[in-house]
Amino acid sequence: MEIESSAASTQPSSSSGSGTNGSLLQVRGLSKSFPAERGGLLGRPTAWLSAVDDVDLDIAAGETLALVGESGCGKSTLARMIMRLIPATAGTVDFAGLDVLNADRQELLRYRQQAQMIFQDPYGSLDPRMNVDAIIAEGLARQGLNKAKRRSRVRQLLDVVELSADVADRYPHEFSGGQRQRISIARALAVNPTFIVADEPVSALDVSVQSTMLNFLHDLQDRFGLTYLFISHDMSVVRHVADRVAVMYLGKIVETAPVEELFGNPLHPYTQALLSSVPTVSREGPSERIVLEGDVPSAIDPPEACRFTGRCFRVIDSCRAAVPPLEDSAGTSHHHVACFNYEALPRGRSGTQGNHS
Amino acid sequence: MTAYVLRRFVYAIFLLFIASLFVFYGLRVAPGDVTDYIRTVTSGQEFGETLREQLGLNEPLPAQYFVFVKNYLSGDPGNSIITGAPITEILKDSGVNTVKLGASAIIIVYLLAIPLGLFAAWRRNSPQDQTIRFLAVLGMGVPNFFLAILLIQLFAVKLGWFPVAGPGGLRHLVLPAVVLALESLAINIRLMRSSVLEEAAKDYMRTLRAKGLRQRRIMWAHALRNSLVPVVAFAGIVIPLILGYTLIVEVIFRFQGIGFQLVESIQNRDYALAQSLALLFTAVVIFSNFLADIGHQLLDPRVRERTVAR
Amino acid sequence: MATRPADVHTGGAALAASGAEGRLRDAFVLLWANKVALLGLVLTILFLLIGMAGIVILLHPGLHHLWEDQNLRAVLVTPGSEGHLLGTDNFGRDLLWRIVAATGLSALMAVGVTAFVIVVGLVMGSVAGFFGGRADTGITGLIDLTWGFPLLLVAVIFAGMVGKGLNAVVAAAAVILWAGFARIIRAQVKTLREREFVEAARMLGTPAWKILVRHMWPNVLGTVLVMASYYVAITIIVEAGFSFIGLGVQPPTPSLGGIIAEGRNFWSVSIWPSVIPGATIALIVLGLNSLGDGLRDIFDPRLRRF
Amino acid sequence: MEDGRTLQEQAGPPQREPPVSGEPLVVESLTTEIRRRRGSFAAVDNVSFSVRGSEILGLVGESGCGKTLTALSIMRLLPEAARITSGRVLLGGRDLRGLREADMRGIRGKDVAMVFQEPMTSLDPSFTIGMQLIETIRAHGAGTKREARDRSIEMLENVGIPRAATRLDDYPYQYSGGMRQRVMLALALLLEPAVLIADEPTTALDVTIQAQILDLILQLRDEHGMSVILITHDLGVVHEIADRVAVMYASEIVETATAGEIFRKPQHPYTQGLLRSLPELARRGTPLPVIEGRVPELGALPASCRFGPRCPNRITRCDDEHPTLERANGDRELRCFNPTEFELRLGH
Repeated sequence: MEIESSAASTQPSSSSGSGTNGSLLQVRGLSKSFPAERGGLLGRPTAWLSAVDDVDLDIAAGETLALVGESGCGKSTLARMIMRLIPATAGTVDFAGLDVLNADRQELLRYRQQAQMIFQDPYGSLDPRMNVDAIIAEGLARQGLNKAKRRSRVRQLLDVVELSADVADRYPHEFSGGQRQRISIARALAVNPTFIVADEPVSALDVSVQSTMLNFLHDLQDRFGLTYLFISHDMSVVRHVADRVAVMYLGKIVETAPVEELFGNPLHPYTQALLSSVPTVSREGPSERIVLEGDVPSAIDPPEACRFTGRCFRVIDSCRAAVPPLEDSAGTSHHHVACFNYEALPRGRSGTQGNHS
Repeated sequence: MTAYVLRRFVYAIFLLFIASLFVFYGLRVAPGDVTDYIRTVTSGQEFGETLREQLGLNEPLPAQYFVFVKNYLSGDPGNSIITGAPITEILKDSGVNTVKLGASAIIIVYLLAIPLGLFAAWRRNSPQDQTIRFLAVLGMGVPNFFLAILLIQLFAVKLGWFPVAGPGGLRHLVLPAVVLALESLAINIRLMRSSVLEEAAKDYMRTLRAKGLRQRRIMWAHALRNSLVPVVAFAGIVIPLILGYTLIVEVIFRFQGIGFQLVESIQNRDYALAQSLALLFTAVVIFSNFLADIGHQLLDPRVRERTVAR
Repeated sequence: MATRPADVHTGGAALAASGAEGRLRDAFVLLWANKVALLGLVLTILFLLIGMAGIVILLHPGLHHLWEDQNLRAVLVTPGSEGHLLGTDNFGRDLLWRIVAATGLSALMAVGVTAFVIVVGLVMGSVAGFFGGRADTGITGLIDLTWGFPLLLVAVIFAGMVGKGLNAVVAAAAVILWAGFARIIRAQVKTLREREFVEAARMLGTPAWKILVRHMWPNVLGTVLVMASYYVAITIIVEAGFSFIGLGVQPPTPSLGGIIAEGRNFWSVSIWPSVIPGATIALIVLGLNSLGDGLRDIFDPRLRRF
Repeated sequence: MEDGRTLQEQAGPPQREPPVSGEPLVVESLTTEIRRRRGSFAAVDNVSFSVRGSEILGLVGESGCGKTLTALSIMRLLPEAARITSGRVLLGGRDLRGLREADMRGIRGKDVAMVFQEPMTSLDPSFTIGMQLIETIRAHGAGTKREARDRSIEMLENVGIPRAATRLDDYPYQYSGGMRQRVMLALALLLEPAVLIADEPTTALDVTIQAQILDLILQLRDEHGMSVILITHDLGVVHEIADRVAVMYASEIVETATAGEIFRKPQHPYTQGLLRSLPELARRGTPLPVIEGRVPELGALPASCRFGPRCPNRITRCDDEHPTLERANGDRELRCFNPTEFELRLGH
């Protein structure tokens, strides 16, 4: 826990300066397991899927924390627990002093005025039987606006997301993926949130639409001073938007660092492999890839020790004996690795080499 | 898998218990027991009382239920009050008859529905397909008792090919089995057809074509195998449907199965017999549902995938 | 059910139909294009109109003479005879009016039972699927208990319990059919619950009941319409069969099954008293099924009868 | 692997000179139309390209640009609503369009094979992996049951399935996504086709698994010497393994060149825009460059240049005429009236 409080003081984002003391969101020991298999006469669970295991996370006001990992690593489950869409098995979530997981109805409603979520699937995130006006107005329901005021607020929100006001009475199926994402964003913005969880918000979009959307999300952050938890599997997107990055593997956070530090000097073997696996247009040839052996194992009854042992190229005995804690890497207080045997890559082998400042 | 079968079996026993409670209390507490009926026939108050005594109808209900179950399990549920025939005999004879009839109908259904549905899907929108579909819609629309009297008039009365009614050999079985099968046959043809078409639209079908397989092999090996899964799953609905209709069809054909006997005994308020028949009928239903369930599990290689929740 | 982006764009073809996702108005356009379903709709409307007339003449004592009056000098008259468009039965009662009255009885019973089944099934299924947990366990247990049993068997046992008549079959239909419908709704609500637009609504603090009413129910409306047309058909067939074997509606009250059964005894003289009501049932059921099939093709091709 | 089994392999390293064995697959002016309620549209419009011996050709474009339909046209596996209306598909000099269905069937899976995007659903769930491999060999009459089985095991080992002899009897659900895509590759290569069409073979996979599959494709190409058409929207993937690249936009090819040329000196404004909008190339903290506007609808394509309305280089001629695909310098083909030199800045 102590380690994490130091992480909390990691420098906040450049875009919007909020205090360095304490973070907006603090996650401690958050875990979730699902019954994975049922058996016996009564159909009791006989195996558990440990989707998220003992995760600590801090997000400072105004920053963008990117949570990256491959499919099934638990990043969406983590986000949904933070938003209290699904109950957590263990742990706490603290949002600006509010104990989110134990909040009562009123507190929860207040939390949801401040924290909102944007989803991946632009087709599933809008009710097909509601028109745009009704979709956006749903977020206004609790603000006690009269009809005329609500209408003008919807128009205003449509303007914010750069859609024309006359789309208000149209239905979701009449829009493209990018436009639908804008409508979901307008719905989320309706309650004037300060914190937004964006769960793979651009991964269903084409490259050219994706860049427009990323720019747009960045503008919103500037305009409204938003804090983002940005979930993605796309390393190049993360590199462009994030201030800090947390890498997840099979339900655990294995490494966190400021974005340049993480891309420039990845320490965890998994992060190293992940970065080197990303196909890029800027690296010469595939020769530098670290190709991991084997498949991502299932999170059903995972090993008690390090979860990466099965695929790791730097495994030592202690990896099979205990869970490596997420600790400061040598010399820095803001780069944490959960590995007993990490080693920096030689210069020039560190993943993508973009022209980042 | 074994655990699953066991679990289903225990559940089936539990269902049977609930059903027996329902059947017992339902038909015992029913307004007017058999003594009322006999009283109206014989008009003897005293006789009625003795009869009640004899039949144990004055005992408290839980005790009566206990006796009922004990008699049933020991293989001696008593005699029919109306005819005096031992109930075990009636159960045995009618049970065999109904199982014969039901099994014939089920065989007709699947023997015809699977190839016809597959054929209709294969030749989608051809005249043959349209004919099959039209007949299927018709088969679902015409009530089977109406169909029964039409068939009796045509094949039994006019043409004399089959007997009009009664239990007996294979010839007696033909008309009732066909009538019983027809609606389920229609449903299953449609189900099979849509199931094949659903399979045909799946990604792996494109792989099969890209491999250079013949259309015939794709349909009769791959599409058939996969579209059977929902059809077998649906057996859990079709079998109770067929069994339920034996109640009507057996009455029309005076085919002395469980259905016929049950309707008779209810008409006669012969509740001891009715209870036993209803319970036997329920047991047959529960058991066939159990079989259909297991069959479905066996057919689908992805069974274990589904028991893993995720 | 959600069309994933990848599917929509495959090969630029965008061949995937928008299916259930469109607006209700689109559904009617699609229905209009499906001629068989349209015929089903017409037959169904006709059935409901005749049914309403039938209910009037059944309930209004002053009109009972239409279907009650015997005329022993004109028994088993063939259809098309003067004064009797569909002929008469063995008591010389007018078949047309008897069938209208019987259709009224069928319609009243079937629509009533269906309405009950749909409401109970919708509520139970929604509660089980939406809230999960103990409510789900309880309701699912109740569903499993009832839904595998043949409707007719239960009706016959009920007839033993409460006596012959419409009550037994109505009660049996109510007890059995809701479970099948609740099963379907439960599954759909469970799927809908996982949909992101429902999560978004929860995020916005929309109360549970409002999510059910605003987001769930409009999205299962198609299923409700499809299954309702099937259930009306099933109930009509079962009631007719039940009355046919003498356990249902008792004479002299006219019922379609009863008329067929009576007419059957005089088949050698005239086939019409049983053929006409038989054909009536067939037409009603055909109409309802075709309508249901058409609606199913529009809303959810995966729904099945029952 | 062991011997120099093919001419192509001896022909040299991946940076290839003019191919030795000619062009196994040539597509000439291929047009495929889709019937919709409001009429027919060319979803593949006058598309021409060729694949050289043991070359990997990347066919890139955004969703809906017609790249998958191009592949399905070559295989003649089009959905019902689509139909090839003109053009030729020459496989080893033979026009596939003119073949009877029975003959085409003999070619699919034997001379040209295809791998699809969704490994989870592309195998029949009710048949074992072995049955699905063996039936392919048997369908082409290429061996007895025994031989087919041995060949299948060999091929599974070849694509990196451990314990292939036992795993042959497993069902698809017992394989992970990455493993299934390996099986798909084994299936495609069983009969040593001259051309392999891979349609988004790694899109559904995680990056670490994607890296494995891309390596496998490269390895198999080197071993078997087949030509590969790799269809993808991911420029990174193309850059990693393709030798040449064809870029599609709104049903047509707009630019073709060697991979080096495309990524270092793209000339078509669309190619340039696509590359520039990649987040990995953008400067942090600055907005990503975007291509303004939207892809035109199939039914509403401009008669002039299809990219014209979105193009920063537009000149008056672009509004009046439809540009044709012309051979430009060297190995490049280009559909543009006003190409500009553009050098992608890498590193810094």
